[in-house]
Amino acid sequence: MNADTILDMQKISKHFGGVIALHEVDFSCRVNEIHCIAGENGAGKSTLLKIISGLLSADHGQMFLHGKEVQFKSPHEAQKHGIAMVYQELTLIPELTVEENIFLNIEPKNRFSIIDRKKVSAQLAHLMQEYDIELAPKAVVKTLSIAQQQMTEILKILVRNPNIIILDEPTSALAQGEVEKLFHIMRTMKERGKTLLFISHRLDEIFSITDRVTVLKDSRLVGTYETKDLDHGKLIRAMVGRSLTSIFPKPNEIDIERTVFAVESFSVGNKVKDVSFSVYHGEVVGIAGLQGHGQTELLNGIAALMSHTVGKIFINGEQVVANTPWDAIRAGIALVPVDRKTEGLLLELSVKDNLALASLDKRKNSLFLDRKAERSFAKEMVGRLSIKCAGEQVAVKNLSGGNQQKVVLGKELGIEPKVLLFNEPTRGIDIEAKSEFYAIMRKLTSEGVGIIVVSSDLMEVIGICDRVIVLYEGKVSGILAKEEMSEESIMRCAVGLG
Amino acid sequence: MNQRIKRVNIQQMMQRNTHVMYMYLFLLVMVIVSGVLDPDFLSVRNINNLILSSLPIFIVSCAQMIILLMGDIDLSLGSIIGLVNVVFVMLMRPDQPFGYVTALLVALAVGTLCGFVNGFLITKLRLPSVIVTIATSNVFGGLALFACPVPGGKVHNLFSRFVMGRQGFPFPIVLMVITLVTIYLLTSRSTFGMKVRAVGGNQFAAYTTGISIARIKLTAYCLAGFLASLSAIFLTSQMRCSDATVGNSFTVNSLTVAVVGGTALSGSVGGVSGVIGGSFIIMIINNILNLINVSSFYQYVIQGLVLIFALAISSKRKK
Amino acid sequence: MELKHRNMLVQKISGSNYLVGIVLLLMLVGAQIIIPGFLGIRNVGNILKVASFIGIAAIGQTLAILIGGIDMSISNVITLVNIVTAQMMVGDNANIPLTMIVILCIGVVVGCINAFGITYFKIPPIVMTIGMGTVLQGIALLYSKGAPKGNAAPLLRHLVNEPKVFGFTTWVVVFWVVLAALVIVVLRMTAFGRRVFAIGNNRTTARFSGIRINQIIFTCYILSGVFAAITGVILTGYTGTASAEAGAQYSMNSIVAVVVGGTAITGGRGGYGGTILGVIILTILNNILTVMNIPISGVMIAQGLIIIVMVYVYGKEKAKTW
Amino acid sequence: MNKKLLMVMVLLFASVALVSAAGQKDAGSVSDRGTVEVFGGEFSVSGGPYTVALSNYSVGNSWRMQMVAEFENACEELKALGVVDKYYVTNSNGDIAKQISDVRDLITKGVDIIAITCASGSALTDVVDQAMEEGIKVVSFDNYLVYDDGQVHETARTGVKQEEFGRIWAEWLVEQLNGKGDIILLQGMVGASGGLQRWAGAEEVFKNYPGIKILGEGYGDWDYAKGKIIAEQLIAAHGSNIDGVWSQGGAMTQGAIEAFNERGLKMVPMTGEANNGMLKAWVANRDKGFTSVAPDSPSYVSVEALKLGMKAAEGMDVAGYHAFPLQVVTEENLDQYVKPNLPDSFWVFTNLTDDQVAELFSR
Repeated sequence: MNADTILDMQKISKHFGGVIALHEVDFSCRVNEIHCIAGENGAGKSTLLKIISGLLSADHGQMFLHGKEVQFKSPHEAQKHGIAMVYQELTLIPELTVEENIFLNIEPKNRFSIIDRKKVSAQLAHLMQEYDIELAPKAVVKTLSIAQQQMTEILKILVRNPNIIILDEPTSALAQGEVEKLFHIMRTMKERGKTLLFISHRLDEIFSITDRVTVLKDSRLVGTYETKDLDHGKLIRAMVGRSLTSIFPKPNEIDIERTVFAVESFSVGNKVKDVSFSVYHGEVVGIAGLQGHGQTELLNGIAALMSHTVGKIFINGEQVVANTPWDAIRAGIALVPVDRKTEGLLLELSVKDNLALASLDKRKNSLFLDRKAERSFAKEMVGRLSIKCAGEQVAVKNLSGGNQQKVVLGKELGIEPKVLLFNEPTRGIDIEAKSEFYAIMRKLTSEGVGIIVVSSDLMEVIGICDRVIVLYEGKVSGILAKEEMSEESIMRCAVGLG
Repeated sequence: MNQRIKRVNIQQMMQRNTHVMYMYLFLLVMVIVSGVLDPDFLSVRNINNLILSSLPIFIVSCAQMIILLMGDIDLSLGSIIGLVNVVFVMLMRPDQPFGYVTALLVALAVGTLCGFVNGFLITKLRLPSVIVTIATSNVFGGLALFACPVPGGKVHNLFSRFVMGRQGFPFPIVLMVITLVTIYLLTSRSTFGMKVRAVGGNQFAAYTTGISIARIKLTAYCLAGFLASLSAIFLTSQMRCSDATVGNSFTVNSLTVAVVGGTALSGSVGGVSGVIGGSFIIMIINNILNLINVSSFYQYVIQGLVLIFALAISSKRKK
Repeated sequence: MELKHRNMLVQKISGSNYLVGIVLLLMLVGAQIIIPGFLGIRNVGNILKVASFIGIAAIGQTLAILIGGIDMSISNVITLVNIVTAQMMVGDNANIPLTMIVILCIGVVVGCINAFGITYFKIPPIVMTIGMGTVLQGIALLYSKGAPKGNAAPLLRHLVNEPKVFGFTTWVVVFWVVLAALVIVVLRMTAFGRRVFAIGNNRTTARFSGIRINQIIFTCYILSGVFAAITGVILTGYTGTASAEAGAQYSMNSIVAVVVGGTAITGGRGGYGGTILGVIILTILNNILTVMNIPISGVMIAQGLIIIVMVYVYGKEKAKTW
Repeated sequence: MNKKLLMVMVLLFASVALVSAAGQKDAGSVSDRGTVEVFGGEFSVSGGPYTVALSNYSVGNSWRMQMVAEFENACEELKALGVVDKYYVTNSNGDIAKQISDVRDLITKGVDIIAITCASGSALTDVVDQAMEEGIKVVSFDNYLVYDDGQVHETARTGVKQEEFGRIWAEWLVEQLNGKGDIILLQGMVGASGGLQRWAGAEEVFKNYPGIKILGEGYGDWDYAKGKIIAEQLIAAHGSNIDGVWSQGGAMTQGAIEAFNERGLKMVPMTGEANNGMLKAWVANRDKGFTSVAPDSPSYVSVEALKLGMKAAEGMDVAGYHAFPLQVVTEENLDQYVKPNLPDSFWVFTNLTDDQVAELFSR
C-alpha cells in the first residue's frame, strides 16, 4: 500500500437478490487525484461508489480509510469520515432554497439554537467565491436548471469539507460549457488536496481530467490504470473486452419508399420544439442527446402521455390523432418506458397479468375476459421472447431485470403495434439479454414495425440504429446516417455544435 | 453579490410568499365586508371574542402544519383534543387552590403520548400516516368517550379565569404571541424545521444528509400531540367542562386552516404566518354567520367548500 | 433473509383469506357462548340483515381502496340520503320511484365531484372526501333544518325488515348477495376489474399501458357514492325514520371491513370476497359488544386497534403519502 | 335562503301591520306606547322594546325543533305587540365551545334577555356570568346551568323534573303487571344525566316491588334504530319471558314495538313519550294488547323561560327555580291527543296550532 493511499478496498462483493453486482473487486485511491471509474452500463460502477459513500454496505470484503478498517452504516457516517457523494438521484429538497439545502443539517446556530442566517450567507458567499460559482442563495431549488441544481449539490458537499468526493455521472446532463465549468471546479478541489472519484462514459472527459482510471466489467475489476498510459483503443478494449459488433445483429434492408412512421413539426410544451423525422420500413431510428434535452418528452409526447403536444403524426402515411395514451395505443403506437419498475410493470402481479394488461380488450368474449386466450397469449409471448420464468403465474418482481424488460416488451407487443418506441431499452440488464433484445428489435423491423430508440448509451446507439437523430434543447441538432455515427459526431450534435 | 443575484433573490422570496399575501388580501376583504355587514363586528369586544375562539384552532393547526410539512397527515388531532379535555377535567380538583397543576401536567403528557403513539406506529411499524391516524383517532376518541360518555365535570375557577384573561392579565393574547413566535422559530428558523421540511420534500435527500427520518417524525408527532393538548387545555378552560366529542371538528378544521394558510399537502411548504391568517378566516366565517343571524348549518357547507377550493387553487397554482 | 422469509409466509396465509376464516369461526363460537340463541335461524337472518347495510356500503369502499384511494364521505352520503328519503317518501309507496331517482342522482353527483377533485385537481382522496363529507353534512342539516322528519314507505320497510325469504331472511339480504356476486365477478373476470387492480398497483404503469385512468377512477367513486346512497335508502327502510347521525359509523365500519377482509389499504390487492367476511366479522363483533353492554366507545377502540393490527399483519405496506 | 326572504316579507308585513294598528289606536311611537298585555294577559309590559335571544345547543331531534318554533312563534307575536324589537336564535350543533362563543356574540349584539338551554350546564356558567354583568337577564330551561354550589345564580330557571318521568313510568308498569313480572330496560345514553335521573326515579319505585325482575337492559341512546337493535338482542336472549318494557324514550319504544311485531311476539305494556308517532303506534297496536303511558315536558318551556326573563326585565322578582308540570297521555286521554293527520315527529303538548305544526314538519 502506498503512503499516499487514502482509501483501500479489498475483495468487495455485493449482490442484490440473485444478481451479482460486484465480485471481489479491489480498489484504491490516493490523496489528491481525480480517479474515474469506467465501465459499461451495469458493470457495477455505481454500486462500488455507493458502498464507499455508505449508502450500500458490502456483503464481503474490507475497506480501509487511512489504513484503518471502516464500515459505514449510513451516508452520514461516511460523511463524518470525510467521504461525500453526489448521487445521480436528486438529493435536494425541491421546495427549499439553495442556501437552505446547502446547509441542511449543519446550519450554524446561535446560542438559542436558531439558525444564524448571517453566518450562513457569509460562509456560502465565501465558498462560492473560492470555487467561482454563481447562484442565487434564496432561489428555490425546483426553479433551477439541472446544471444549477448540480452546482447546489456540489456546494452542499463542499460545505461539509470532505476529503473524498464522489460524483456519479456528473456530466451526463450537462452541456459542453457546463461541463467545462464543472471540470474547473473539480480541478480546484484537487488543488485543495481532495480526492475525486467520478463516473463517466465519455472517453474525452476521462482523458482530459483524470489521473487514473479503474475499469469494471461484468461486476469484476479489469484493472486500474494511469491515464497517461492509456489511449482510446486500450480503454475501450478494457471496458468492452470484445468487439462491439458481436452483440449487435446485422442491419436489415431498408426500404425508403415505405415510410412506416413520421412526425411533422412536433412540439411538446417547451421541452420539444418543432421536431420532424420519419422511420422507414426495416429501420431502427435512434434518438440521442444529453440527459434532459427532450428525448423522453418526445417519446412520451408521441405516445400521448404528455399534454400540450402540437404537430402531426403519421403511421403508414395516414395521419393519426391521439390525445390520450389510449388513442395512441389503438393507433398502434407502443412505448417501452424508461423505468420498467415504476412505469412498465405491476411488480406484484403475475407475468401473465402484466403481459395481458395493455391489450385486455383484445381477449374478451362479450363481457368477460377470456382466460384461456389470455393464458395462451402469455405462453406465446414467453416463448417468442424467451422470457425465463418458472411459469406465467409467477409475480414479475421475482424475474431478473432482463426478463422483466422482456415482459414489458411482450405487453406492448400484445397491442400489435405498428411503431415501437423504446426508452433506454437495455438499462441495467446483462449483455446476453441485451443481445437478445437487439435481435428481437431487428426481427420486428423486418416484420414492418417501425422502431425508435432513445438511449444515453452511445455504443448502443451506434450499434443498433440505422440513423440517429440528435436533440439539443428540444430541437433536432443533427441527423446522422449509420456511416456518419461516432461518439464524437453524436456528442458534437448533442452539445449543439452539429 | 452582484445585482442580478440580488434581484433573483428578491423575486424568489416574493414568489414563495404569494399564496400567503393573497390570503391576507382575502382576509382584509373579509374584515371590511364583515364590518360593513355588521358594525358590531369591529367592536373591541367582538375582536376579543374572535381571538378567544380562534386560539384553539390556531394552535392545533400549527400541529397539523408541522405534520403536513413532513408530507404526512394527522387525522387524530381532534380526538387527541377530546381525550386531553376529558383527562384534564377528570384530574382537576376545583376545590383546591392549586388543584389544576397535576391535571395540567398529566394532560400535556397524555397529548404528547398520543402523538408518540402515532409517531411510533408510523415509523417503527412502517405504516402510512393516513391509516394510522384514522385508526388512532378512533382509539383516542373511544377512550375519551369511555372515560366520559356525557359532558360534565368542573374546571378550576381561578385557573379558567386566568387562562381566559379574566384576571387582569391578557393571557390569551400572550399565549397566541408565544405560540406564533415559537412555532415560527421552530419551523422556519431552526434546524428542526429544516429537517422536517427535508423529510417532507425528499426522503432520500434527508437520509443521505444524515437526518434520522424516524427520529424527526417521532419528534414531530410528539410535538403535534403536545400542541393539540395545549389547544385542548385552552379550550377546556373556556368551556369549563369535559366533552369527549369536543375535538371532532378540529381535525377537518385544522386541515382547512393549514391548507388555506398555504401549507402544501405534498410537504415542505408552509409556515405559521399563513396558519394564523387561515385560522382567522375560518373563525370569521363562523362569527359573521352568527352576527348576521344566518343558520349555523351553512357553516359546514362553507367550511367544506373552503377546504376543497383552497386545495384546488393550490393545485392549479402548482401546475 | 430470515425476516423476509417470515413475511412471505404471513403474506401467503393472509393472501388466501385463511386468517379471516379462522377469525370468523372463532367469533361464531364465541358469540354462541356469549349470546345463547345466537346461531338460531332467526338471529342469523337478523345478523345478515344488519351486515347487508355495511356490506353494500363497503362495495364502494372496496372499489375506492382498490384503486388506491379511500372514501370518507360514505357516512355523510348515507345520512343525507336517509334524511332525504324519509322526507320525500313521507310514508307513501307512491313516492318511491321519484325518491329513488333523486337518491341515485345524489350518489352519482357526490361520486363525480369526489372523482373530479381527485383526478382533475389532484387533491388527495382522503382530504377530498373528508371535505366533501363536511359539505354534505351541512347540506343534510340545511335540508332538514336540523331536525330530520318523515318516514319510509311501507313497501321499503317491508323489503328491509320482513324475514319473508326462505323463512328467515329479508329481500335486502338477497339483494346484497346478488350485488356481491356481481361485484366479485366484475372485479375478477372483466377488463374493468383488471384495470381497477392495475391502477391500484401502479398508476403510472397503468397509464403507460393505455388504461383510461380517470374513467376508471370516476366509475369507482360514482359507484361508491351510489352504493352509499343505496345503503342510506335501506337504512331508512330499517329505521323507518331519519336521523342526523344515521350514517355516522359507516365510513369507519366500511374501512374496517375492507381492511379486515385483506384488501391492501394502499390499493391493488384484495377484493370484495374478503370484504364480505370482514363485514360479517364486524357485525358479529358489534353484536357481541352491544349484548355485553359495551358502549359505542368500546366499539370505536376495538375498530381502531383492529385496523392497526390488520394493516400491520397483512402487508407491511410501504408508507405512502396520500 | 327562501326562508330568509319569507322572513323579511313577514317582518315587513308585520311592521306595516303594526304601524297601521298603532296608528288607529294611538298614533304614538313605540317608546310611548304605554303598557302592553303579554302572554295572554298574564302580566303587562311597560319597558322595552326588548331584544331577546334563544341560545340553543341542538335541534337534533323534533322536540328541540318544536321548542325553537314555539319560541320564534311567541317572539313574532310579541313583536307584533311592539314588546320585542328583535330576536336571535343561535344553535351550536351540540358543540359546547360554540355555544359559549354564541353567547359572547349575543352579548356583542346587546340583547336584553337570553333564554338558554345548555349543552353543558357547568360549561356556560362563566359566560352567563359575563352576560349578567352586562345586565342581561338570563333564564335557563330544560338543560339548566349548573353552578358549583348547586344554587340558581342565573336570573331564573324553569323546567320539569326528570325523576318524575321515571317515577310515572315505573308506577304505571308495576300497576300493569300487578307488582309481579319480568321486564327489560331500554336506557338512554351511558352516563347521561337526564337518563340517570329518569332511572333514579324509577329505581325508587321498583325497589318496593321485589316481584319485578329485570331480565336485562341496553343503551339505545334514545334512538329509534339503536333501540330496535337492543330490543332485538334482548328478545333473542329472553324471548317470550318478557312481560313488560321500561323504556325511557318514545323512539326506543317504537323500535321495541317493531321488534316485537317482527318476531311475532305477543305485545306487552311498554312505557313511552308523548310524540305523535309513538301515540300512533300505540293506537295501531292497541288491539294486539299494547298499552302505554306517555308523560312529557311541553315544548313551550322555551316560551316559559322567555316569559320569566321578561318579568325580570320589568323588575319583578323571579329568582329561583320554577317547576314546570309534566303532562301525561294515558289510555283515557289518548284519543284526544293523537293526531292521525299530523306527522309522527310532532310532540302533542304544544302551543302551536295544527297548521303551524304541519308547516313546521312538512318540509
